[in-house]
Amino acid sequence: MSVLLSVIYLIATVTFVVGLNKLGHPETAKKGNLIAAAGMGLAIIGTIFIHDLQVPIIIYILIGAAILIGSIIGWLIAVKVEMTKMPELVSLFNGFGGASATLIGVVEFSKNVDSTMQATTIVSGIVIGAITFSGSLIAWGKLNGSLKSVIKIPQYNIVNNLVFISIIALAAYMVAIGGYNPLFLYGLLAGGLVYGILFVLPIGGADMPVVISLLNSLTGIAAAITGILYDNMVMLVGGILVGSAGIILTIAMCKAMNRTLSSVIFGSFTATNDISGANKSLGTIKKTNASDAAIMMNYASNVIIVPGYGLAVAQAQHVIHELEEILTTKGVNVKYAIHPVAGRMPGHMNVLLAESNVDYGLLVEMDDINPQFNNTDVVLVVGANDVVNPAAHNDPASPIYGMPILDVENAKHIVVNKRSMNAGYAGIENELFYNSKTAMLFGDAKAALTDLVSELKNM
Amino acid sequence: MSVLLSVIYLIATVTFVVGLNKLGHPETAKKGNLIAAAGMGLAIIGTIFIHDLQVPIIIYILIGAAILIGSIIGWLIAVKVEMTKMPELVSLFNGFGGASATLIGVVEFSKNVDSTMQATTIVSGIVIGAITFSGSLIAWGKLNGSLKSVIKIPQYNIVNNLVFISIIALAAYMVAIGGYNPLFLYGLLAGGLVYGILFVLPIGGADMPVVISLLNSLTGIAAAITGILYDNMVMLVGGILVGSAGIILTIAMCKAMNRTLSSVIFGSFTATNDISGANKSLGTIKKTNASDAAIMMNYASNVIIVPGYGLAVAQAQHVIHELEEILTTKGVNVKYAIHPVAGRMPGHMNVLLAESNVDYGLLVEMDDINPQFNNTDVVLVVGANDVVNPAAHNDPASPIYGMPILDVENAKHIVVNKRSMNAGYAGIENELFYNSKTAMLFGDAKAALTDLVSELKNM
Amino acid sequence: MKIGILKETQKGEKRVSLSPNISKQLIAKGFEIIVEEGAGEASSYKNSDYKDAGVLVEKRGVVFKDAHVLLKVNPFDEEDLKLVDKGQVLISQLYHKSNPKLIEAIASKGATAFSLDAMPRISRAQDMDVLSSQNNLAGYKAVILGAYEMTKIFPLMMTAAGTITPSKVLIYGVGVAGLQAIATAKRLGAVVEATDIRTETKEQAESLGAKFISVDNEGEESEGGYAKEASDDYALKQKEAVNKSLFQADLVVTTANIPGRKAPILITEEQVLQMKNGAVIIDLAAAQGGNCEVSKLNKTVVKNGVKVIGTTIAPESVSTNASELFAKNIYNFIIHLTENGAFKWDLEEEITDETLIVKNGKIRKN
Amino acid sequence: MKIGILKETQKGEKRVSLSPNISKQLIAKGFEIIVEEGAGEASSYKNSDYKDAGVLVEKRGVVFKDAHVLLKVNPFDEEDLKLVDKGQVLISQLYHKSNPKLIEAIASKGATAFSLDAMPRISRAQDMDVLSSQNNLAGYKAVILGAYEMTKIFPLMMTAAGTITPSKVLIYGVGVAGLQAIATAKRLGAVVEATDIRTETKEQAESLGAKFISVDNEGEESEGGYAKEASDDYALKQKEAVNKSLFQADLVVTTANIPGRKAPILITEEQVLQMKNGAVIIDLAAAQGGNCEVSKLNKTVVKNGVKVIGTTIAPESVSTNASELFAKNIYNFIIHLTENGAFKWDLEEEITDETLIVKNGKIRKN
Amino acid sequence: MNQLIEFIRDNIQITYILILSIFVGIEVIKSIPAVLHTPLMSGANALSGVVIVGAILVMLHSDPNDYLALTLGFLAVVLGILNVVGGFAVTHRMLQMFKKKK
Amino acid sequence: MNQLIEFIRDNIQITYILILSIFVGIEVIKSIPAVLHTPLMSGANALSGVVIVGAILVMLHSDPNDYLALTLGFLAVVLGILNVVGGFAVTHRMLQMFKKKK
Ligand SMILES: NC(=O)c1ccc[n+]([C@@H]2O[C@H](COP(=O)([O-])OP(=O)(O)OC[C@H]3O[C@@H](n4cnc5c(N)ncnc54)[C@H](OP(=O)(O)O)[C@@H]3O)[C@@H](O)[C@H]2O)c1
Ligand SMILES: NC(=O)c1ccc[n+]([C@@H]2O[C@H](COP(=O)([O-])OP(=O)(O)OC[C@H]3O[C@@H](n4cnc5c(N)ncnc54)[C@H](OP(=O)(O)O)[C@@H]3O)[C@@H](O)[C@H]2O)c1
Ligand SMILES: NC(=O)c1ccc[n+]([C@@H]2O[C@H](COP(=O)([O-])OP(=O)(O)OC[C@H]3O[C@@H](n4cnc5c(N)ncnc54)[C@H](O)[C@@H]3O)[C@@H](O)[C@H]2O)c1
Ligand SMILES: NC(=O)c1ccc[n+]([C@@H]2O[C@H](COP(=O)([O-])OP(=O)(O)OC[C@H]3O[C@@H](n4cnc5c(N)ncnc54)[C@H](O)[C@@H]3O)[C@@H](O)[C@H]2O)c1
Repeated sequence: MSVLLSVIYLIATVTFVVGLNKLGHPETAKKGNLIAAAGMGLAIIGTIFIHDLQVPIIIYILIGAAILIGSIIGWLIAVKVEMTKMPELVSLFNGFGGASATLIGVVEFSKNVDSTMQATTIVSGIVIGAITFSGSLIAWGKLNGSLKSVIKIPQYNIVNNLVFISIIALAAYMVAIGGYNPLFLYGLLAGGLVYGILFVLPIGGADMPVVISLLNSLTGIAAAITGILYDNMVMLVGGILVGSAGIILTIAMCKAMNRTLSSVIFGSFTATNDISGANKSLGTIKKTNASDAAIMMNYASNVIIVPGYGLAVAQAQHVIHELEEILTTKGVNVKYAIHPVAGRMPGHMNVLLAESNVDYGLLVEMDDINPQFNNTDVVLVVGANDVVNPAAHNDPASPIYGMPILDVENAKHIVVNKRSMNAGYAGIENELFYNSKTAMLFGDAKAALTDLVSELKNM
Repeated sequence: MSVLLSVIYLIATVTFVVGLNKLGHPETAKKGNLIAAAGMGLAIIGTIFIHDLQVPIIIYILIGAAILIGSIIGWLIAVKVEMTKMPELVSLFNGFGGASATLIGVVEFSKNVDSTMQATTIVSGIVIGAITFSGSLIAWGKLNGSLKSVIKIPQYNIVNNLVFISIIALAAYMVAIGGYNPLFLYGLLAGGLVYGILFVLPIGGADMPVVISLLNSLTGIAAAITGILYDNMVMLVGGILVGSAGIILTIAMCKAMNRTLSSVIFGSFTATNDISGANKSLGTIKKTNASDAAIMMNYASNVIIVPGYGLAVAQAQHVIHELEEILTTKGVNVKYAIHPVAGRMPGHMNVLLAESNVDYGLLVEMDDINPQFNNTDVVLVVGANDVVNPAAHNDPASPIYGMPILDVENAKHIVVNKRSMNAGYAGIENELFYNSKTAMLFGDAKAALTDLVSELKNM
Repeated sequence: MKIGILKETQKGEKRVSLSPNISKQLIAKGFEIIVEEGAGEASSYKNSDYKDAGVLVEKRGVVFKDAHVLLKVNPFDEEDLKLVDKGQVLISQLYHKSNPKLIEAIASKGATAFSLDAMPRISRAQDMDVLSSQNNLAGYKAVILGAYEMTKIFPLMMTAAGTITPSKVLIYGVGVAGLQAIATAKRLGAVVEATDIRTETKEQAESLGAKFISVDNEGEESEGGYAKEASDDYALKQKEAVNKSLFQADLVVTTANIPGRKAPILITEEQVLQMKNGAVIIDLAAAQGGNCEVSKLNKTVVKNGVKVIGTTIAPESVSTNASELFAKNIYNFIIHLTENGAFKWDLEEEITDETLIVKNGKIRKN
Repeated sequence: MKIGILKETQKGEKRVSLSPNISKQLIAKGFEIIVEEGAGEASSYKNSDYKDAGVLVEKRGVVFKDAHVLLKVNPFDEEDLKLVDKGQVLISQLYHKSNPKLIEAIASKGATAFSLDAMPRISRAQDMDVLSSQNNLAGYKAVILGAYEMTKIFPLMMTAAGTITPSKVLIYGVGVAGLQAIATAKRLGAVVEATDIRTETKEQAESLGAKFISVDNEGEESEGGYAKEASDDYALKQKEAVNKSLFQADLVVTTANIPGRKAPILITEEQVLQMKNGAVIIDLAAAQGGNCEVSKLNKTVVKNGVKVIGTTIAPESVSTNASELFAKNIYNFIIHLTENGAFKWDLEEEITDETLIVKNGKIRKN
Repeated sequence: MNQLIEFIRDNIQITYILILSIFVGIEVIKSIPAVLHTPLMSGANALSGVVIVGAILVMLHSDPNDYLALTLGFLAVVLGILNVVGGFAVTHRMLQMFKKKK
Repeated sequence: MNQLIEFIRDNIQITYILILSIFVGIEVIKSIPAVLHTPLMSGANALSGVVIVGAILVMLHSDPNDYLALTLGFLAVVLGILNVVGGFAVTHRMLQMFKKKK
């Protein structure tokens, strides 16, 4: 391999590390992505042009065509698709990567099986690539809705394990005998594809991001294996990076969802962790965590805080003031919306917020703040319920019908902090929590706000 | 190299990484040190016994003797020396490591100069090792007081640069001509030693830890270079780890001291950053930072907070309550010592702390708390001055002589937060700040306490 | 529709049922308003303020004659009723459960009467709920009155001349007034304890920083937000649980009421005799008979060094704010009862149904 | 050495110079104590409390005859002096600068007198400083009194019946009383502003959450912690700076004093006339002539809807705490002046020097 | 086991590279905020497209007459580059939401 | 420059190992609390004693009659092991202060 190419690969590897590193911080993430992309481009161009092979022009044309076609399609899909469809897209692309690895393996298997080592790499590349490919497609289908229900396969566990064992056995046998045998090859391929499907099919849609991350990690490993095959450093290191980072990321995502990796993978067989009081008929609720909520507010221009009785119960008045202060220092425009009957006595919120020295000027009455929700980026509802319940507008049968409420629904995003899905004073459901703009930040107000503050401090 | 040795080296390398990683967190640091030490032992034993050389028994005996002697001396020094002498010890040991690298180079230079590559590694190993050795010894001398004053060399910059250029030139020449030439060798050695001395001599004693860290990083690089020479992975990777981690650490230390690396190295030529109001004749003050103070309190059993007028000025009553709460949840026993005239009006501290809902039961009057300082691990004085001024006991000429004060001097550690060395209401110096048990945490009380709280949260 | 504001006649009363500011808002909605001369004086509203708002200022007789709707803060009395005519609509606090005679008198006049204190305790009625708005102020002022009467200060102070321990405040009844009393005493730095028959008030009291004294409660349920009468057994248990705090208290504020009944006796004379020398009791339930056995309405009784002040005067003493809030309640109530400036009562609707006590001479509730 | 506690004779005064508790501590140090019958009653100390502490309870004449040291809170008056003998030591607040006649009378008796209000404002004297300890309570009670007298409440409240804006409180003089007044008003939720001639008080006021109104100050220096008399120029500038706040204020508390002189007039009648209807002024400097032109000591003057209350009664109204603190101050002072139960005065020492006004009939200070 | 030992002997440096890469991957990702999980996953996904290099190598090494290899290789390149380009582009779009205000 | 290229060509894997190690070193240390600066420095110092391996190799490869080499090697081993043992021991002692209570 020419020195130039080596250096290029080295540089690409470094960009991968630096890029991933920068992707881990909101401020630098975009730059990180660009850096890694640049490195990748360099590696591709280098691979095509720097070598000492005699390559007929037609091959160059084919490569060029393939790259052109793939780039244009990839670009178009990525740019056109709606923001909400992003995760499924990632899954799709990931599947393509896996497929690519499999195809490489298939081609190489017919040519290059000189050593056990090579056979091992090729065979495992094919299997892993195939699993990723079919698994990713299933995940994609689940996310975009084409595969709606959780499909239960009878005797799933046994079938699953049988397929897995067969694959391993077949692969081992192929490595052992060494030679090229198309039958075995396609059998292996099919086995991988089936296993990928079996693996993802029983996992619920909400857990898909975790699965995608895991499959992504697998693609990385497939790439690394191919790298070993070609003794190609950039593939090796790049693939391993993605592989190990992907595993850690998967675990982090599970943690953020308060689950374990095994409960995700075998989740469909264990009990689901319902939130007490959640009402299925009103739709689903979206949970969030302190870190996400903090980032949302950090990048907002206008934030309105809606305190309610829960703030008093949690005695979180000091922390909420701290939150307001830190947001203000970050250039966010923060106000408190005080509903006249928030809390349990007239002026309850005033007493509370005066105690923590919140500037009186930041407390805005309902009638004055309601028109302002329209251009508010984030509303943070803390321990309030009835005073933001749209039933007061919509539901004549409700005991609060006719009561004026804070129109938080008009804001761009709504974060609601409370401990559970339990009702407030009036004892009624609140549709707001099921609103697609709403994210629930469960937990005691004091603890949740404290987390928010420390997340914000670290940004 | 035998596979076993390779695996051993690999394991050792992994222990180094894991060990360093764990050293970065208070909870795991001890474990990390032990892991790394175990890996090192493994590598040493492996090196001695696993090889296919024919080694006369005498050599084994010599090696054994050397290791025994070194181990015993090293152990004794490390265990005997007082806690306060630790940093200088680190410097001394570091110097030994550098010397070892130099000696290896010297031996090898006479034997193995086959290629430019080898010559380069050997020569740079010698130079770097020599610089580390002499530099570390100077640092050691400065820290243990044998080298008291900052020594000014006339035309320092020119001399320094001249020596540096000569070394580079000589080294390059030696690599170019290739052969063994004792004159050049010892010239080089001498050059390195002189440069090490020149490098460290003008730097002030307070900055020594940074210098040691830097020299430490250099030793790592010397080890790595030796590793390249022997194509020895554990030396290479281990050395580079120390080298890169050392540089980052050096920069982190500079940051923690609010300085830049260059201002440390060239510091003696620039103005010193005095703290306004500090009185040299009373001795020196010791600065600390939020992170250190937080760890101190985290691991304390009894903490007493002494609030004063500065707490009111900074309006830090809410944060101090948060600090108290977080310490309490960590199992620390926290109380407030309220001096009768703290603040500017009778009951000033009471008003302040009641606002943030501090439990009345935690506020202890002077007469009741004074006997308790004896078994207090850390006293945190926040914006108080006169009420903890020992002049009230010692100095009949002082305007506060005869006033009862809080006897914080009896506690094991004292952390004082204020913005500067300026006096309090009575306008007089406070010896307490110059007490050897006292560490000053400079800054506005609100900011400083907020930092403390977030450090504690991350523990 | 013409709305008449009457001057209050009860002794000590400083409030007025409608402020110039709110009158103006009603006029903007198409109502006409007449005010009796001098009605706003004690709340620092001058006749000229009303005039500026577009209100007619008239003699008492004229108001009674011209207005369709007559507003008062306190119940209409005999003098008032003499001037009331058939078809007129009276709005005020009537306390109809404890005032059957008054209700009959109104009915015999063939008039219509809404009682503001009968307002249901539901969220959407809160902006018409005068009990809430007035009791809230009462809770605040009761503590201020207590602090004024005491010979101790509230907060803890560690000073060069020694430490002053914080005053201990005990609140009976954690309703609207009780909660505000807790908040106010707590703000001033006192150590506050509270008790109530309704168990759900524990969390509420604690949310304001008070310690709640729980009394074993078997079956003493609340009804629609109000307390029921307590059993003797409960009363006994309550004394046991509270006595320790009571005998240490520097200030006691009692606010316990049971709608439509005499207020429960929560502190007996015997208990008062065991209290601290210099302690003060503010009995806000005095008008309903008092929560303390020895209290007398509008009097200060001193028993064994303990000052017992029976009062309702508290909200009146913050007449400026009290009148503003009362007026806003009335405004919301009138808007609720009318459509385009004319009455339109939906008797199926809870608020109208509950507050309409006498309709065209027929008694609906008692 | 025998110490005599006299009953206060000034009207409205409820304090006593030594409490049973502190008397006991002095007795433990070897002093003998006699108390005039009923001296502690208004502070809720009974004669029996004193007896239990080991104090002799005697008739007035006996106390004067037997005691070496005579204690009072307020200055000795003519009646008292008749009974004073040569060689007796009088300790109380004498206000010697404004009471030259009294001082001469004491001197003519050949007695010795310490004035507690002459205590130097140094840190180590703080535990004997009665001005500090009493003014502190006065600041608290002045705000409570103000809150009691107002027809508005202090805190901001956003309720279903409308929003109550927070009261605006303005404090003149940010000394001990002023600071405590700020703290108390702030605690209750008011918006507080303050002003003082001494520029160093800005930070102090702000440390309690008040907004400070700075007045351009050229050369109005303070002396030993006390303010000097202000120039006319300063007074003018002050009015300009403060008027806007004054005319919006709901409660004004004035505490400005210049030791040994008449209190400065800070609010003229003309200014009062421009204040808000319903506003209240509490003039704590009334005894020194008052900071408000219209205030009269111990009277409530109403001017154009503004209540002006001239008082010094504030600390006395919290007599329990006030007496405790005063007693502790006296205790510390006596300990300072004695060694092993006998007087030992070091005239070089600042505290003794400053407070010893008359020594054996010779006037040392005026 | 034997094979592993063999592999290590033959590829000791590769083994170091493997292990160090794993460490780098782990360390780089440690403690990132949850909002970045998805973009990061997407970015990592784009990086896993590095397999395209292998696909190109397949093409470069193919006999121009081996149509099967060429076709598969062609497909592999298309799929690989889709992963790369699409992956980076999607990541970029996701990260648009982290624009700093003002 | 040429030599660097030459080195890279001959030692491409070593170069990767170098660079990856640097990254690991950096990442591992990032954002540690300041109290740990000194123990960490001390720990790193002990690790830099890995040079002892070289010293041992010198001895092992020495001709038993090459006294100079033996002496120097001997010294190098003594100094190296001093660094290692002393370094770890000092670090250990420094870390004693982080004992968790109860
Ligand atoms: N202001 C007055 O004068 C007054 C008087 C009486 C009644 N009310 C009524 O009270 C209601 C007030 O509305 P609101 O929105 O303020 O309160 P709300 O409707 O009672 O809702 C409060 C919410 O806070 C949550 N919460 C409780 N403790 C919490 C904690 N520690 N941390 C986080 N969340 C906590 C509860 O949900 P989780 O249990 O899931 O955490 C609850 O849903 C109205 O219906 C009003 O009519 C008002
Ligand atoms: N309690 C009373 O009634 C009363 C009345 C009048 C006078 N005094 C006198 O006041 C003194 C009280 O003692 P003390 O110890 O409470 O106060 P102090 O002696 O006045 O000391 C306060 C210290 O706080 C520091 N500080 C100020 N602002 C700060 C901020 N924002 N953040 C952090 N530190 C800040 C200042 O140092 P930097 O400037 O370096 O930050 C100052 O040295 C006594 O001398 C007492 O006699 C008391
Ligand atoms: N949802 C709304 O719109 C709304 C409006 C106003 C009030 N409320 C609620 O209605 C409830 C009653 O309020 P209120 O202040 O008018 O009540 P109230 O004046 O009738 O009684 C005051 C308190 O005394 C308590 N009490 C009665 N008997 C007692 C006894 N024997 N011992 C101890 N305590 C006793 C009651 O439980 C009540 O808390 C409160 O919880 C209040 O929050 C709700
Ligand atoms: N260090 C100590 O031991 C100690 C003890 C007690 C008091 N002090 C200090 O002494 C100072 C005086 O306390 P005080 O309360 O007894 O003072 P004071 O009662 O004599 O006067 C009250 C305040 O009025 C102010 N004032 C006077 N003339 C004024 C004018 N024309 N306009 C505006 N303000 C005017 C004064 O500056 C003072 O702040 C305070 O700062 C206090 O903290 C110190």
